[in-house]
Amino acid sequence: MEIYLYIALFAPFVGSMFAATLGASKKTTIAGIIPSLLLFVSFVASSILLNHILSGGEVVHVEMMTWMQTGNLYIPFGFVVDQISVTMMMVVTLVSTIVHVYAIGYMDHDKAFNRFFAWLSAFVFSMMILVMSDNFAGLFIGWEGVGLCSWALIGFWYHKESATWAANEAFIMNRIADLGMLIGIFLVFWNTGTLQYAEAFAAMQFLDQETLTWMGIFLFIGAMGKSAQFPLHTWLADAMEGPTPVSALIHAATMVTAGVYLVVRSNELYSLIPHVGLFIASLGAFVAIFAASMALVNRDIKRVIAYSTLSQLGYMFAAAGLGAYWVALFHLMAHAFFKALLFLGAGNVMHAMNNELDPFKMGGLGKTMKTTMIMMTLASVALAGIFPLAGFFSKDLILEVAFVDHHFIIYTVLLFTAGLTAFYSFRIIALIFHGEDRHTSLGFHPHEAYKFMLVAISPLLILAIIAGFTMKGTFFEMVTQLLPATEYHVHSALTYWIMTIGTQLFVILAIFFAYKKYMASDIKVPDGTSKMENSFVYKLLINQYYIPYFYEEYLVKSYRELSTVFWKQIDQKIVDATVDGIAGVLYNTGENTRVMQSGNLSTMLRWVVIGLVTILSLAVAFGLTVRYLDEIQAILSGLGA
Amino acid sequence: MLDNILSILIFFPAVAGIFGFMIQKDSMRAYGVSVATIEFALSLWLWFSFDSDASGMQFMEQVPLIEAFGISYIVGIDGISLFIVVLAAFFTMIGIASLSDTKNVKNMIITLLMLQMTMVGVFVALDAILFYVFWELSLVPMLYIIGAWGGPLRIYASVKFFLYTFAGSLVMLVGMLFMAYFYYQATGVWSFAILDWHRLILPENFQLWLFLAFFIGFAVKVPMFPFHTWLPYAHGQAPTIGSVILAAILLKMGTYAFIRFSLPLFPDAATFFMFPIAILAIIMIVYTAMVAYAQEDIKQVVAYSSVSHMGVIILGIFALNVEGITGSIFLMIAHGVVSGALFLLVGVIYDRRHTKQMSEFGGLASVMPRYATIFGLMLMASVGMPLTINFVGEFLSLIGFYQQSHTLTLLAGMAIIVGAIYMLSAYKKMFFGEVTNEKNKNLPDLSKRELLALIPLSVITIWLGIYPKPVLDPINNSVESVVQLMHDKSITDEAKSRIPNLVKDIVITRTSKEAQ
Amino acid sequence: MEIGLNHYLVLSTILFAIGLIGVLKRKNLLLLFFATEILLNSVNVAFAAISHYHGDLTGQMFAFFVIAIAASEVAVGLGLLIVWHKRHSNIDLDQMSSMKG
Amino acid sequence: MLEPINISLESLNLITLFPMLVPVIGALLIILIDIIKGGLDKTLFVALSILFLFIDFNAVLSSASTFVTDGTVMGVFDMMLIDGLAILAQLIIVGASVFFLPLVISGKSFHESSTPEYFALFLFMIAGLQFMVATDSLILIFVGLETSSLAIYTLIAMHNRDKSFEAAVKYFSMGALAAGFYSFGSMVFYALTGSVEINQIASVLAANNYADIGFVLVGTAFMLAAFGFKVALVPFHTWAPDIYEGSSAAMAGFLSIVPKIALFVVIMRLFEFLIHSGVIWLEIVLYIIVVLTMTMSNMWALVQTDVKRMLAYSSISHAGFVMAAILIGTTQSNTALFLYWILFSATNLGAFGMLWMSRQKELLAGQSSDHSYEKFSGMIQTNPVAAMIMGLFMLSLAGLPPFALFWGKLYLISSAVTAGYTVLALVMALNSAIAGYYYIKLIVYMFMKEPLEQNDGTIIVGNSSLVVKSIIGFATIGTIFAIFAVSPLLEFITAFVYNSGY
Repeated sequence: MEIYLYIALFAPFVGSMFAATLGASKKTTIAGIIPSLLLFVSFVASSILLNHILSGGEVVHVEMMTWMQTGNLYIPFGFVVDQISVTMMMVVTLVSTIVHVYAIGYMDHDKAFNRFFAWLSAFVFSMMILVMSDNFAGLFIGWEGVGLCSWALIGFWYHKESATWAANEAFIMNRIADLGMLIGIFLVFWNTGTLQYAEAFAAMQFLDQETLTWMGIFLFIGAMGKSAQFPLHTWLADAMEGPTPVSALIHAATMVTAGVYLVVRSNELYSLIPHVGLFIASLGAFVAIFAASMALVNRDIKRVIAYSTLSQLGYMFAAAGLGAYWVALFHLMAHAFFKALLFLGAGNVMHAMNNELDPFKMGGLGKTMKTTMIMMTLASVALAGIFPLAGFFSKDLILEVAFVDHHFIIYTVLLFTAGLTAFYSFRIIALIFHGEDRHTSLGFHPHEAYKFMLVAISPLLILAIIAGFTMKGTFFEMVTQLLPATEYHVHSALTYWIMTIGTQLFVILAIFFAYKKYMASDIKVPDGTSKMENSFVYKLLINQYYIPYFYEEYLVKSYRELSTVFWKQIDQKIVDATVDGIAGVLYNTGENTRVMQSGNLSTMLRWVVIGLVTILSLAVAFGLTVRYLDEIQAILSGLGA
Repeated sequence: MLDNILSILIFFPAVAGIFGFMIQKDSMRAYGVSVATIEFALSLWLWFSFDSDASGMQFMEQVPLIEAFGISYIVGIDGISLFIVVLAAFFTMIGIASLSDTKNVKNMIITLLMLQMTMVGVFVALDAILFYVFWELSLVPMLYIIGAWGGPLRIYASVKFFLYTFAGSLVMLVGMLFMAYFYYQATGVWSFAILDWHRLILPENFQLWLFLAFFIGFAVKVPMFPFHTWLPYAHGQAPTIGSVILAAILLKMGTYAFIRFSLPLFPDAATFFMFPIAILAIIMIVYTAMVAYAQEDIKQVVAYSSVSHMGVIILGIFALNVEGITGSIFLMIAHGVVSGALFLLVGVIYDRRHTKQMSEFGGLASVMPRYATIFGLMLMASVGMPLTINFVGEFLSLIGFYQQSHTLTLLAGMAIIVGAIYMLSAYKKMFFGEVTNEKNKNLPDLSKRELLALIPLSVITIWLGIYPKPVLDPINNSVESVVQLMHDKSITDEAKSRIPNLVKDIVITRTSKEAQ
Repeated sequence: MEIGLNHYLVLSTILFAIGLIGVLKRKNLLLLFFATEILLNSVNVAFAAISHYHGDLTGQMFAFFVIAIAASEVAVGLGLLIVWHKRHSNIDLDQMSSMKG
Repeated sequence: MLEPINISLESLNLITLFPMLVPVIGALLIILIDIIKGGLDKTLFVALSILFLFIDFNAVLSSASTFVTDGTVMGVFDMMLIDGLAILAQLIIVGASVFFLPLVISGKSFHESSTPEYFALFLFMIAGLQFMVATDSLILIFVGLETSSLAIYTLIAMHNRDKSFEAAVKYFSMGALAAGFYSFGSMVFYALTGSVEINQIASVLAANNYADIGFVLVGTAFMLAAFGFKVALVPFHTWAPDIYEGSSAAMAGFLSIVPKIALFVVIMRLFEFLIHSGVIWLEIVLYIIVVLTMTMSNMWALVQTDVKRMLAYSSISHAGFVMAAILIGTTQSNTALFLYWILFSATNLGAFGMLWMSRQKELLAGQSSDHSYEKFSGMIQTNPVAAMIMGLFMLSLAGLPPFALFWGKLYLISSAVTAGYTVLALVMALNSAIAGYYYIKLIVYMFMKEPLEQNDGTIIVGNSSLVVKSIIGFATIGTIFAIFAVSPLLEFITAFVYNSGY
């Protein structure tokens, strides 16, 4: 099995290198095809491994070579394929293969085509390292690797100021979280003496609560960065500056879920510290509704979807925090499918509208882009969690978890969020595809995307539909070999049905409301006049709760100013000035006292005599003191007494 | 031949430099390159014939110079110094190879060869005075390089560099004389041999004072905040080759000296001053990183970033455990490679446009893709991306210090944030965006000669990032012996508890203590 | 009253002081030399007295040497003075300050 | 009535006089030759003087061997005292003179070298200095001192320029004053002890354990003033810069080395017994003076615009260094003093030799002094070798290892450390750092600036000749390879100093 592991791991790397070698030369489709093929190979290998695991084969664990070894620290390049990682591998390889193929079409006209695929495959490689590593250090490698690739891909169109800015923002925000992660790793090492998952978790059983709590918190800080949890969430929306396939792959399906993966991976740690878990859950719930609320009014398709991703991540953390790790993982998988689908669909739309993102400038696209419309609609349905699509099985499960564990606040929040989710998803669906045509007047001539792109993304569609009811059973069987196998069943069947149906009705209601509101032929394009737009809530939401503004104004600016102060004021005016000052004092003393060398003979003679007289007087004084020492002492003692 | 290879390594460049006067001007560059290459080959041979498993000194040579006063010519090498020597040889080679056309190149190359002698000498000297000789001597060529080939402020910069370091090291000299005197009192013979000194156990208050005396000398060289202000001038004014050597090798002398002198000689003082120095190091890391962010001159950014990274090295050294010290030594090499490469890269653009102001550039990524790629690689290495050479060092240094203090490590860890901030924004200013400046429209991409220097560096950056073992192992062995020595020598309980005891068997510890 | 050693010493000290003041005050090179002569000779007085007081000849020997040296100094000094006067036709101290700082 | 005193000749031990007599005879011979046949070339006289100095040197060496066998030798009614210090000092004096004298055979010919008297006086001066160090009788010291001084006044004046005469006059008048101080000081000691021989003074003072310390101090004060003037300690240093500037570079270099070592020996003889017998006052005052001398002269050197004047101040500061050795007063420090001075003479010989080589008859346009910094700017382009050699001497003076002076500094500071003068050691160290600046300044001019347009490189070596070059070459070699000479020197000196009880 090792060989498949290596294939799965390194195929994307080879692809990336191949594309990279062509990076300098001009666009060749081959640079897209080869990596896609290699990714497919990787996908096949992963599936074989999955099969191996499903058929009860033992966990595949290889140690490739030593990375660092000094003192008590020993870090190998070790990789493990167990139930958790194989799930992630499947998700990653599948989605990325699809996205690659899709991107061949999508990036068709971009002259940096080759570079794009180099980075995209590199990202997959890092993601594979992240999920397959058998120790925290390896995880961190992947962790930083995906960060790097996402930086390069967000800023892919580097001539756009906004893109590069967003790229740096993403990188730096992630760095902030990575510090927390690093500290978490240090804690693990100094308390368990190893970074290997197995030994580390085994050793954790015997550690005291406080240490474990700190570990949990710091590791989770790392997770917060990658998964863009509040307050480190702003970068995700800005990351939409990147090409849409990137958004689909990195900022929806895979990278942003790394945080969830980390928590799930460390379930043994977190199940030891339920209070931290509860915090995670609450934060998750908060983020869920917080992000959803921002999605309600936003006028940028991709940002809406990004916010919805954010809110779904909130769901996952809620589940993970409550100890339902397998649920979280399941939702992660399902979400990967339909969210990627949603993004790629949006990509089609953008393509059709030459990168126009404002849904209010679209409308009635359904006529020209039927396939895309169907795909996106179904994806949204799945997202909204309508039976029998994937979302229902994963998302409503989370609601149940919250309910069963008697965290009713979390439950209500999540429930309400479910409504919002449905609303904003179908808001854009309605605005894009239905209602009257608003784009031809603006001179857009939309057209459906290439066939092969549509074909490429169809697997996602299928999965979005069937993933729920087909896979749930087997998935549960598989992962619960590693994860706590807590079944979540509402005790009385009655409450269960009430809950389920209630949720469904509520969601469907929200969908209808959305359609009604935004399919109307006479919806007015927001132009800052309507009463609703001037309402405080709307302003709050459209400005993302003024958080980006706050960051820019109070953190970034002050950092910049402080740096300038440090440089101009402290470093130059104080530290350096002191040094030069000392030198200056010496020099000036020389300059000022050289006048005693007036060159006039009498002065010179005078100096000699002055010297003599000084010494003489000193001598006399000293002699006198010696002679009358006793008297002086007597006097002094008299003074003293 | 092998038994005196170190002396050959030291004096071969010097002799070659003297012959250099006879070489005809046009063939000088070729001569320099070949000499440096031979030297590098020799250093590689040294590495090859170096016994990685031995922790002690190897290839020792000893010739008494002044018996009456205990000064002798002692050289030797262990895992700690080996790689810095190789690095020095390497950088002199590629430095000369990639030397862009300068006025009277002959003097430049001769000076570089002389500088190489002093650099190698510092790292292999095992006699305090010999060490001091090379330490001071290394100032002169650098003074000349900065002062003769530098920018408009070159004379101010060079003199400042010289005097600042000179003053610091004179205090250190007094410290050395004290040390020798204590040794004389203890044993009745004068000796400046470091290995002899290692056996000397001093009372704590002596340790504290001597530590401070040495500290001033080293801190100026490193340079540690607040003694760092000569560095921006030196780098800002120096020609590319000067900055490269300065950042890659000369700065390492200070940190190396900390490990060679301060730690084994004064373990208790080292423990005593651990936290103050750690705080200085953190100031270096964060404060200079912010200053770097404020710079408008790309070279200044790199210069300040060096200070910031040296902070991490210092932190690792004063972790006082194997992980930290090994990490810091590795980081010395890593930082040497990366910052050297960065200065070379800055030099590349400077040769093309004769300005280093970032505002002059922008959008270079589309004009000079190769340049942008290598720069990006080095940038990522410099911000400590895993699988690049820097990460190994930083990770180990920080993880090492974490054992001593959690909070301080948290603060020091901000290095990875602030580092990313200034580096990325600098990269953004230079390479991203539209090409606004007409002069940048058609700049030539990296030339063969430049690639010749940069490709190897890139390879090393990745290779040692993925597979640091061949370098880490020898370092680790030597560091372990140093740490054990410190533990055995230390007299205060504080130090005993802070410095790990590697020999778990208590009996062995006691005997080894008696041995000293 | 009986004149004792101390009187001689006091006298010599006074002479010395006079010489010293002369050295400080004189702007004329020649007079400066005179002052130094006074300086030296004041010491001779003291030497003679002390040697008598101690009753050995060393002091007087010293005195003779001092006289001899003083004489030769005058010779050299006057030589220099004459050359200087030839060149500058003045012997004013304040005139000779071409070197300073 | 006195009965005739009869003393056996061998008890007089006249051999002790031989070393001093050699130069005297030489001087007389030179004058005689000139009388017999005038207008002979300077080279003849140079050669003759050198030969006599060689004989002198060997004489000293033989007395050194006698010292090794049977210790300190007294002679001539115990006037002469041939101990280790005397021998070391004489070796330095004569040895250094051997190298300084031939500098007059330079490319351009100057007034002094054309007159035979110059060489006669030179030899007389040597004799005087030798007398000074080879006795502990205040009288003979006085005689030697004045003999040499009078000779020096004349030698300076013989350079025959306005500045030289001014220098001579200044030096002369101040010297006269110093002579007054000296005699007064010795008078006081004589009054106190009834003797003018230092060891007797010491024993008498010790016998009545410094009853009237006040007068002792007065005497010491006068002595200090007198010697302070001769070795140019602040504030008695004022003559030094002007004299150096006024006299020719060769003579200036000579002045910075030879007379001073003689004085140091005398100071050692007189002061160390005072310090050791617990005259704290002297210790304090010396401490202050030493620190002042080192620091202030450094600061003044910083602001000089003329290299020769800068070197004058630097020599003052070096003298301060060496005085520190006397203040410390241990065997190690006294050894350090001689070591330091030997290495210092090697370096200073070179430095002033270079200045002498660059001497031109009339000032460059826009230059106020002979050896301004500008004159040397861009030397690396015009005459690289000369530039490097000069730079070498500067670095050595700055105490940069491994060049000559560093080892002296090292041993001197170490002696301070060993004797517990920590602060003093630090002051010395930091002063070397300050001094670094003005030595580097010259290097900056030579290596980093563009040459003056009127300077085509011939000026720098305008006054060079084979002799001058070879002497400088010798100094260069000595400066670079000093390290190999230090070890034997150290043993030699230590033996001599230790055996003569210092």
